[in-house]
This record gives sequence, structure tokens and C-alpha cells, in this order.
Amino acid sequence: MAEDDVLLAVDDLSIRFASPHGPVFAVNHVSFQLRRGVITGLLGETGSGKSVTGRAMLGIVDPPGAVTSGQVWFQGADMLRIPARSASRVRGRHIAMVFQDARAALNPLIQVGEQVARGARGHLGLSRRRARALAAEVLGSVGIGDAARRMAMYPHQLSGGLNQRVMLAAALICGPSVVIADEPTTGLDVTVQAQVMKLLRRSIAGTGRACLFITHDIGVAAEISDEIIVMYGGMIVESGPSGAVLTSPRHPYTAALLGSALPVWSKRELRSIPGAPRELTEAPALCTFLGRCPVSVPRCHEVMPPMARADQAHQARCHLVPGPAQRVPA
Amino acid sequence: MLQSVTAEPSVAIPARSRRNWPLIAGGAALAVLGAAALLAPVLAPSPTVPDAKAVYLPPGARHWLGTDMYGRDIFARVLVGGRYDLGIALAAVLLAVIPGTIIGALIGYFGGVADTASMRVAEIFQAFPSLILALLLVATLGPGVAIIVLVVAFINIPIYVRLVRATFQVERNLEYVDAARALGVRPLRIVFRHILPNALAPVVAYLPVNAVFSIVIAAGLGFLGLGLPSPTPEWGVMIADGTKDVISGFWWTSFFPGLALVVASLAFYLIGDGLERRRAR
Amino acid sequence: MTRRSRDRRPALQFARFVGGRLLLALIVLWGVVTIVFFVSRVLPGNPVALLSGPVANPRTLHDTTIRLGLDKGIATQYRIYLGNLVTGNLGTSFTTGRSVTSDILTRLPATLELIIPAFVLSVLLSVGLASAAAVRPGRVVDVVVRGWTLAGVAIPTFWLGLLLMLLFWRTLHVVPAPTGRLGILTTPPPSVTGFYVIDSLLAGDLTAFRDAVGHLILPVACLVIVVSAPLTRILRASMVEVLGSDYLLAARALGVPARTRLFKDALKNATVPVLPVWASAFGYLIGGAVFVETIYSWPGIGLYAVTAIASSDYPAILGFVLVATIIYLLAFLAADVLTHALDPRVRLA
Amino acid sequence: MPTMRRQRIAHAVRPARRSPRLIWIVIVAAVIAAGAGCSSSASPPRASGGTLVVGVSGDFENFDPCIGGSPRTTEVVASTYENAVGFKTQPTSAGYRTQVLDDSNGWVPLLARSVNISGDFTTYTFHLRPGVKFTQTGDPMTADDWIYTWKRMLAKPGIGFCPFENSDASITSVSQVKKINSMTVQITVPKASDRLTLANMRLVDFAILDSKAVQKHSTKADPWGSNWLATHSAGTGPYYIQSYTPGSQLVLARDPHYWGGSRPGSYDKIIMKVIPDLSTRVSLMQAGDLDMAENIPPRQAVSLSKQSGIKLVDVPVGNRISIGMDNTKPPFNNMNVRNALAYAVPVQNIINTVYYGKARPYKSYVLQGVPGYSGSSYKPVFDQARARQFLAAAGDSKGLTLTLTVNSAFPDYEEIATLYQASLAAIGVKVNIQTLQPADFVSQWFANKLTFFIQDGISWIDDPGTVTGLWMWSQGPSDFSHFSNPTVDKLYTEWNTQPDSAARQAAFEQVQQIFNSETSVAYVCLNNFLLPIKGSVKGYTLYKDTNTHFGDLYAG
Repeated sequence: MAEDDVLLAVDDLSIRFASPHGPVFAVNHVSFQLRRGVITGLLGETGSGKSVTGRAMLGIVDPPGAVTSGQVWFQGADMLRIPARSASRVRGRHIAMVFQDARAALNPLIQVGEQVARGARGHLGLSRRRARALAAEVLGSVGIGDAARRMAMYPHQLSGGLNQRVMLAAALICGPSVVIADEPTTGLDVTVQAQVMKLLRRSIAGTGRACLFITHDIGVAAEISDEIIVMYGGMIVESGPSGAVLTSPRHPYTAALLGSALPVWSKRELRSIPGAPRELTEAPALCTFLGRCPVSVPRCHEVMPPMARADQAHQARCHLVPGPAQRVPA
Repeated sequence: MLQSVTAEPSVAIPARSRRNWPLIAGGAALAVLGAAALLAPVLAPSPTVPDAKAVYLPPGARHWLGTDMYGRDIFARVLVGGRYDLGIALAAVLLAVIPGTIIGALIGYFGGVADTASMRVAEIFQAFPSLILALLLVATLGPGVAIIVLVVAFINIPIYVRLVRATFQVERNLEYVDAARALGVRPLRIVFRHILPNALAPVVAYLPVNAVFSIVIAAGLGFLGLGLPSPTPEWGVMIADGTKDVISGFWWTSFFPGLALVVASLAFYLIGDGLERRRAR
Repeated sequence: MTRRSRDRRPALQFARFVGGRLLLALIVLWGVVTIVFFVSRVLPGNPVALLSGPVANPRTLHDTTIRLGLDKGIATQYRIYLGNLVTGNLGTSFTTGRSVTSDILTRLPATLELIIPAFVLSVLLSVGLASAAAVRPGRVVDVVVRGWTLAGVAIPTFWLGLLLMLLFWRTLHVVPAPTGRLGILTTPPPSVTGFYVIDSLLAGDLTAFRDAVGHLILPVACLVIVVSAPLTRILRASMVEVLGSDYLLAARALGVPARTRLFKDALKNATVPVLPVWASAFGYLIGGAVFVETIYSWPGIGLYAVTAIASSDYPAILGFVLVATIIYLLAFLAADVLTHALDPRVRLA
Repeated sequence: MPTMRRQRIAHAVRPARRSPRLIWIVIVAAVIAAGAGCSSSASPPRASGGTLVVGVSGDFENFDPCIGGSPRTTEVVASTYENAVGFKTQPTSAGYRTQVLDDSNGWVPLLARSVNISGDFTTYTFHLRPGVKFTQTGDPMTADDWIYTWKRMLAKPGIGFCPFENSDASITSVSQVKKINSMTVQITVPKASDRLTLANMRLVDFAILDSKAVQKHSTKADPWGSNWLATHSAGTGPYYIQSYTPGSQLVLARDPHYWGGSRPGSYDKIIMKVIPDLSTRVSLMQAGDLDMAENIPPRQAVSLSKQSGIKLVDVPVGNRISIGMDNTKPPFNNMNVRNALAYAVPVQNIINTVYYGKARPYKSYVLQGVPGYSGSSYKPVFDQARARQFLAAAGDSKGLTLTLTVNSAFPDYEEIATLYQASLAAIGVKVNIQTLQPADFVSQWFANKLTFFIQDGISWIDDPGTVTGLWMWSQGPSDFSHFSNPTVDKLYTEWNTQPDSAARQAAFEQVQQIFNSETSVAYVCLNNFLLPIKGSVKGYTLYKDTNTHFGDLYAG
């Protein structure tokens, strides 16, 4: 994994939110890299800070949220500290984002074709006519038939799936090197979900782009991502190739997470994790899974476990590593 | 999910203190005005007894806010005036917001003939310039508190209908309504239990305007000679009557009722703001 | 895929929409006229006695009643009235003996010269202030704007009018005396449009132009302060809603420049639900005009209406309400058409 | 602005002297101190020579002499048209001229050089003044114009009515007006009783019209040229309507070849500016933009006159303000109640607070100083103790609740009502004040439907007979209190038409004794006519109908 194919690197990122009940430590010292041609799945329950992390990579963290530490390196610049004007030139041109509820994320008063084309006009300086032609082409590439007619329509006239494809086209039109997809398939029915994922994979594989796929759905993560990062309590608890992480999880939380996902054919009764992820009102000093971890040891109560290497690219933040893989509850 | 984490709450005040300051401040101001109005006889001499020797006294020891052309104490008249004006404001608001919101909700959600018909009726009544409608009604039925309340309510019902209907027309297309309908929730329950809370933002934003509007209409009518009959110490009429004293240098006869009107408006506004904040939490 | 062939449908649909709206507006107008006709008949004060004087003998009272057409039954009077209405004849004013139509047509330009600039400035001011307040919630701008919108609503128009007059004319002498549309010694320009500002320019009479503009400053400012207050308040609420929306965040994520986001995305989405309120601002304006015209001696239809009500001059009252309603309905029609044009959800519902 | 029709016969119910002054609201203190304080602001100096600027409180109605309207309209007619005979005036010590009080029927020849009256007062022969030309057209005035004027008046062109309708000397048909030759016209009246014919012909309605000009503007639909005359003038001057911008401004120009010539300094242009708002009108007067301001209430008028350069025309014109009570309806049919209500009128407080001292009490409808006056039998003075006694005597234990009706056109009457209400409250009588729109008040008042109300009135002819005929005679047009007494009626019918004599005066003194002893009405006060005017404006003459004739004015 040569150094030069790392397109974007997040280093020791922490984000805190001011709220009426005091500060919330949403993201704590997160570091990871997005490499060319690799789809990295960012897996975590709601409130684990994965979505905020996604937005931070675009440098979009507004009050009451605030970045307390860390950098987001992209093409040698820190997205969190470069002037707003240059940051906005990067957004959409080099780093693009796809949102969950496409219908809400598209401007209801503007034709979908225009919403796709305006990115190209702004960033690539194309004329109106050529931008619309490019938009039609990109829309075709994301599987929207009769693009010309559809371009003149409005978001409320299209289905959820079609809107999601428009969203994807808007993100891809400028040929960004990094695509961040924040739960793009949630809320779509399974068949459409599969199509969108296939489209996403096709637009990443072989194009030298990197992609961060944020989701809470293990099945989706397993199917699409080459590598998987598991977040819990605003921290990365495990990361590694998806095969390794899913078959031999090193962190008890990942194992529990896998236990609560049911393969289609299994008769087994669903098992959930006792307790609920608590909102961190002060910086975590110990393992964030403590209290819900079935295999905790005395050391867990003394010091924050470091990211330990289980094997070549597979790490986990647990004192039991390097040890045997966690048992996935049958 | 996106919105809940990063979007600013609809009314963000830097200090994210726990207590809802505007609501408290507004409520307190209104309470003080209300109490003063009720305790007026105790606090000050009679507002309607003229005193030939004390004509046009500037604010001073004996008369804190000065006296008017008949020698009546303005402090007393402003206090008692509160009864009329706060009464008019609250009555006018209630008489307008309740029917207006209900009609707006129903026609906004169900649409159809009822919607077009009631919109036309609303347009008819809103087509009247509000003041001229007030003039016509007061000139016909004669000036009086009840008439002014009716006129102001009459003028404002269509505004609430429009505000609520507009929101309902947008909200009814959203998924949570389809979801509720899919779960077999009865239409009326959807309207009032689910959609209405989301439609309240513009309504709450308009409440203070409506309350203040009623007092200002009373002042307008007083200005045109159609105000409440003498010697009613109502702020609007006092402001209207006091204007002609200004050019003779007696500014206080209309300045203090005007001040009371602005303070009352501030109170109504803060309460509206507070309610909005409570709803946004 | 020629665009033109497919385009015919929206144009036709738009025409049908406007036609429908016009028809509805006519129904509303008919409703208003009917209500005012009957209300004014209930108005106390019988104009016949007023016009014939206290000692007129019964024969004169009878003559005058016939001449005013008040002897016929209400239904016939109503029919006659509608008949005349269609031909633009608003009857004869009881007080001036002149036709109400000519009275109103001579005064209407004065009122329009007041309320149109006031409307345009109010809208621009409210857009500017609402955007400033909504973009930086909680900051000084936001608090100041919200405070001012309150004051704008709470201050009675005539009080503000007098305040502005005494401050800027009597004390600071920066505006001409409130003697109406022109100075006492200025001769009005030859009437082409009826708007002194435009007519004086057409006639190349710069002194009259400066004088006309000078006299417009305070009345228009007074109306703008009062009318833009509610507009700002409602637009601000709508703006805050829009700024928190997903599509704005998505636009930002796609690198759409801030200026475009604010004006093309945010403002457009914020103004669509507010359009009816802008139309109703015309109601505020006509209502406010009554006071502003009185204080600044402005010979408009607002003043004409107040005089008519004091002297139970039915035809004049009806004439005014009709004209005011037409202005109002045109404003609402414009708002509907704009909404139809701007909001695809309404157009292609 | 209320356009109460001006009553044209022998007496006048006071013309709506004051349009409904619109009452306006206050300002921030700092501004007021500056606003009220600075008197001579640096407003641009106006071309002094030749132009008089008058601030009026409302728009004009109709300049047709047969229709007229509020006082500011009849003022224009009085300055642009002339009559056969004019008012007799005399100078006063206060620097302005007024109508001769004791010979209030007196007349002076005007468009008629001389008038021969037949012994039995039935035939009046007018010798027209030669060399008189109509304004604008320059047509010479001839008998044809007189005949046309009478024909038009009797045809009631506008929505108005013929002025002669009800008096017994009515001229009801054109046949009574004969053209003897081009410069002589003869008018015959049926009964000799009304020796006042000439007195009435001084009124503005008998203005002589330029028949050629009017006929030029007549159409089939408008045979009498009413539409044109509504906004134009066709008289003999001294002024004519040069331009009229409805709702805004009227410009009168002086006719260069006016038959009466012009005195040095007389104005060649009068601009009447519509300034509806009281505060604006007063401020414009303070700033020097206006030379004359109409409808200014006493307090503001007095404060204006304190300012250098402004003087106050202050004339006791005899407007009789009184509390009307329907003597036929309970509780007003009980004299004790009427006396109680009369004793409770705070006359002096009203004079000081409402009229700022510019008014005086009075004891009878016939004015003091007019031969035949008798006020001794009107006893009530402001005495709350006596009022309570009368109330007790009236046997009204449970306390009285009354509704006092006031015309919203006159804010000073509303102020009187407020003071009266407080005074009555002190003796246990609760009063609700009902203010009615001018048209509403006038129609109910003329239809005798009001029971307890504030009224006013001026008699253009202060002769006791005429005054009795108005207020005290049971058939009198202004007897709104329904007072009727057989002796009074007998005395009136017997003596009214007799020429002046000691016996006639004694008869009417007896009438007043009876009327006032029954306290049919409660007299309040006679308020003065107040008009703030620039010091430089001279020659102001006050006529009984309180119309300013601009022809009299000149820059001194």
C-alpha cells in the first residue's frame, strides 16, 4: 500500500458539540486513510459520530459543532483550516458527498438536470450548453433512462431511487477523487438499494477514486466495502480488510454487532446488545464499550486500550488484542 | 438524521442556557401590566375625575405621568387602560387563531371544493383593506370594545387560515404523513396530532403581531373619531386624543400610553418568541 | 427531442391557470361589492336629510330621495347599481355632486404614487434584513431586526407620521413642508401618467421633479417602516426554516458558492411561501395610506374614503372599496401567478 | 368635511364651522421640545406680494352657488360671485370689520345700483349697476343674466334645493321675476309680510351667474351646466377659479377688470391648500408657510397668536351652544330634572378648559345687546348642591342613567360632554356619551329623534322675532326640544311680522320669560369665532355666515 495512493488522510480528528446539557464529545481522536480504488465502510450505530466525521472531511462543521483537534489532509492541505473560498472549490470538484434522503437533499424549485449541471459549470467552467450535455451523459451513466426528459423534471416528480441516482450524478459529474456516501441506500427498498450500490461500486472500481461509505447496516457494509472501520462512542474500535473484520472480529463490540445481524438463511433468534450507546458528555478516558463489554478484564478499567495490530492490516482498540478472534455469539 | 445532529435549532441564541428567557421575560412583563391594570384603583386616583386646577401638568410629584386637558391623572388612565387593551388583544387573538387554525388545517389537508370555497371567502374578507373594513363596521354598529374585538378578529382569521393552509399543503406530501396514513391513523388525528404541531411556527410567529394589531386598530379608529366613547381610558384613544397636544408642547398626554403600547407589544412578542423556542427544542 | 413541441402544454396550462384565477377574483369582487352595498345601506345617517337641510318640507325630501334613487326597493337599487358598475359608472357622490368615477380616477394616481414605491422598498428592505438576520441567528443583526419588526408593528402609523414630520421638517429642515404632493407655489407638471414624478421628468421640469420626490420621502418612509415590519418578521421565520434544510447543506457540500446558495437556493425557497403575505401587504398599505395621506395632506383615495364615511356618502364609499379591492385582488393574483411560476410542486401538482 | 347643508332661510343652524378635526398622536419628548419650541424656522421666504395662502381642513365639495357645501366651499362662492345687494359692515376697534349688529337686516347696493321698494313691500325694482363685467369672459351683466339665474335656481339643477322654499315670501315661479329692460328687473312677492326679502338676497345662493358662459357649458344631459359649475366659477368676481386640483389645492385669481377696482395691496392670487391634519396645519402656520389657517381649536389658536407675526381674529359671533332635552319624553318632561341637569352644567370650567377663555355664558337665545333681550328668568348657574336638591325634588331615588349624544365633527363638544359627564357623576347621574358621525347626528337631530344632546346655532338675523320663530315657536324648525306654549305661539304669530316697536320688544321679552322659566334647554356658552391670521393681512370682515370674502383682504 504505497504512500502515494492515499488520497485523503484523517489524523487525530476530535469534534465537540455545545448543547443545552453541556458539551457532547461526538468524535474523539479518529484517524484513518482513504486510498485510491478502495471503498472504505464506516460502520457504527446512530450517534457514533460517523456522519459528523463524514462532513468534517468536507470541512463542513458549523456551530454548535466545533473541531477541537486533528487535521483532514487532502492534496497536501488541511481541509479544516484552509480559507473557506478554497475549501468550497474542493467540495464537489475533488471531494463529493451523497446524502441519505435524496429528495430532501435536492432543491425542490430547480430542475434536477440543472442541479447536476451547475456543479460542472461552477467547477469546470463549462458553458451552460456543454454542462447540460455532460449532465445528461452522467445521468445516463448512473442508470437514468431518457435523461433529456428526466432533466427537465423536478425532485417531487421522481421516485426515491431516481432521486438517489440524481444525487450520485451530481456528486460524480466533476470526476471527484474522493466520494463520501452518507447512508445513500437507507430508506430505499432492497432491490433499488442493490442497484444503487452496484452503481456506486462501478463508479469507484477502476477509476482510481477513493470512497467512504457510511452506514449502520452491516449487510450493506459487508457487500460493498473493501475495508471496514467500526466506530463506537466517537472512536474507532476496529479497522481492517472487510473479510478479516467480519470473519474474525478482534473487538468485542464488532463481534456483538455481527451477532445482532442475521444472515438470511439462519433460523437463529436475533440477539441484541444489552444497554444503549450513551452520549459522551466528557472526553472518554477508558474504552468506550466498557460497561456493555461481556469480556472486559481488569486492565480495561485502568487504561485506555491503544489501537493494537491483530495482523498485517487488521487493528482493534482492545486490551485482548493480540489474542484470539472474538467468538461471534451463535 | 442528518438534520438533527448539525442543523442549528430554528431559534438559536448563543447562550444555550437552559431556561427559556424570552418566555419568562414576556410572561413577567404581561403579568406586571395585568396586575397593574387590575390593581389600578388601589395604585392611583380615579382615571375619569377631571380636576380644573390640574390641567396639563407635566409629569411631577403629584402626578407621576402628568395630567391631560381635563386634569385627569395619566398614570391612572394608563393603568386602567391596560384592562381594555390587554383584554382586546387577548380576545381578538383567541377569536382569530382558534377558528383560523382549524379551518386552515382542514382545508389545507383535505383540499377539494371546501378548500376553494373557503379560500374565496377568506379572500373576500381579506380583500377588504382591514382599516376600511373596520371603519365600515364601526360606523355601522357604533364604536365599542366588543365591536373592535370582533373587527380585529374578523380581519385576522383569513391570515391564520392562509398561514396554516400553506404549511399543510407542503406537509401533507411528506413521508411521515404517508407513514401515519399507512398505519391506519384516522385522518383527523393525523391533522391535529401529527401535522398541526409542525404548522404552528408561522402561527406562533404571527401571534404577537395579531395581538398588537388589535390595539393599533383601536388607536386608528380613535384617530379617525371612531374610537371608544369618552371617558374610556384606552391607550389607542388616549394616543389619538393626545396627538393634538404635541404641537402645543404637551407631549406626555400621548407619549405614556404609546409607551405602554410598545411595552405590551414587547411582552406579547417575547411570549411568541418563547413559545417558538419551546416548540423548537 | 425538440423542446418546442413539448412546451405548448405548460403555456396553455399557465393560461388556463391565470384564467381560472381571474374568474375567482371576479367572484370575490362581486362578493365584496355585494357586502359593502348592503352594509352601507345599513349605515346610520340618511343622506337625504343631510342634503335637504333641516327645514326642507316633505316635498323636497321626496324629490331628493327620488333623485338619489333611494325610493326604489333595495333589490332594484342593487340591480341598478350592478348595471352601472359594469359600465364603470360608480354613481354620483352625494357630497360633491360629481361622478364618483372621476373623483376616484383623479385621486388614484396620488395614492398609487405613494404605495407602489412603498411596496417595492418594503419588499427589498425585508429581504435584506430577513436574510441578514436569518444567516447569523442570535447575533446583533438578528436581535436588532427582530426588535425593529416589533416596533414597526406596535407604532400606530399616524404617530410615526407626525414624529417623522416634526423631526425631519420642523427640526432638521431636510425635507419640504408637508403640503401634499408638491410645494404650494410649484405648478404641477402636465398630466400624462398622473404620477408627478414621472410627468415632471417627461416634461423635463427638474424643479417639479425634485419637489415631487422631496414630498414623497416622508410619507413613503412612514409606510415602509410600518409595512416592512411584518414582512421582515415572516420572511425571517421562513428563511431560518430554509437555511436549516438538507438541500442547502447538499448544495454546500457540492461546492456551490455561498452567494449563489443564499440568493438562488435559500431566498427563492424562502420567498415562495411568503408571496401571499407580500400581497396582503397591499392591504396594510392602503390602510396605512389613509393615515399618511391625512397627515401629509396627500390628495389620495384614502382621504376620500374617510370623508365619505363621515358624510354617509354611499356611492363614494362603495367606489373606494371597489377600487381598493381591485388593487388588492390584482396583488393576490400576481402572488398566485408568481407562486405558480416559481413553485413546480404547485404548478405540476 | 361634513358637508352639512347650509340652511339658507332667515336663520342658520350654525354651519358645520368645523369639519371633523382629526385628532393625532404624540412623539418622542426630545422632538417635541424642539418642534413646539422653535417658532420661526427658516422656511423659504414666499413671494410676499400678491399671493395669500390659506390652509383649509378638507377638500371642497361643489362650487355651484345652488349647491354649496361646507364653509370653505361657500367662502369660495362668496369671493367669486356677487349678489344684487350686500352686507352692511362697520369697522371695530380690534382692527377687523364686522356686520352691523343692531341693524342686522341692513343691506347695501351691490350689483343693483339702487332698489325701489313698493309701499306694501310686495314689489322690488332693481336698477342694475352699469359697467359690470363677468370674470374671464368679460361679458357685460344684463337683466337676462338675472332672469337666467332665477330660472336656474327655481329649476333646482343640482341635488340641492331652492333657498326660498319655506319662507312665506317664497319666490316660487319665474313669473314673479320680470325683465323691465336690459338694466332693470322687477320681483314681486305674494305677501307683504316678509320685509326680509332683501335681507335674504344678500346670501351667497342668490349669486348672479354669467348666463352665456353657463349655457355654453350646458349639455342635453346637464341642461343647467351643473357639472361645469361644480369646479368652475362664472360670476362677477372679484376673484375667479383659475385652477382646482381635487383633494389638494384651489387657486383663485383676481379679475383685472373687476368693476369695483382694487385697493393697493389687494391679493392678485389666493391659494387654498387642503391640509386635513390639525397638527400639520398648525405647524405650517407656525413655520410661516400659511397666511391663514381655518378650523383651529381655541387652545392651538391662542398659542399660535402668541407667536410674532400672527394675530388672532377673535369675534363673539353668537354661536349658541346648549344642552337640548326632549321636553316631552321622561325624564326630561319633569322640570325638576331639567333644572337639576341645568344647574350641573360646569359653565365656567368649560369656558376655561375647552375654549381657553374665548367664550362667554348666556341667558337667552336672543343675544344680550339686541333690543328685546330678556335673560332674567333663566336662573340656572353651576351649583351642584341645588342640582342635587332638584334631583331629590324630582323624586328620582334610584339614580338616573342618561345617554348624551354628540356630533363627532366638533371635538370641543366632546370635551364639553366629558366635563358635563363628570359633573353629573358627582351628583349621582350616570351619563354615557354617544358620539355619532356627522351625517348620522344631523339626520337624527333634524328628525327630532335626539332626547339629550349638545346642539348649536347662529341666527343670521338677530331680531327677537326671528329668533323666537327658530327656537321657541312650537312649529319652529330648530325647536328640537319640543317646547310648545300656547301664549308664546300666540305672541309670535301676532308680533313677528310687525315692524319694530316698543310693544313688539315687550311681547318678545314676555316670550323669553316663559321659555327660560321652564328651563326647556340648558344654555352652555357662546363661543367666539377664532381665526389665526398673518399680521400683514388686513381688512378681514366677519359676516354673519362666518364666510371670509377674500375681496376684503389686502396686504397692509
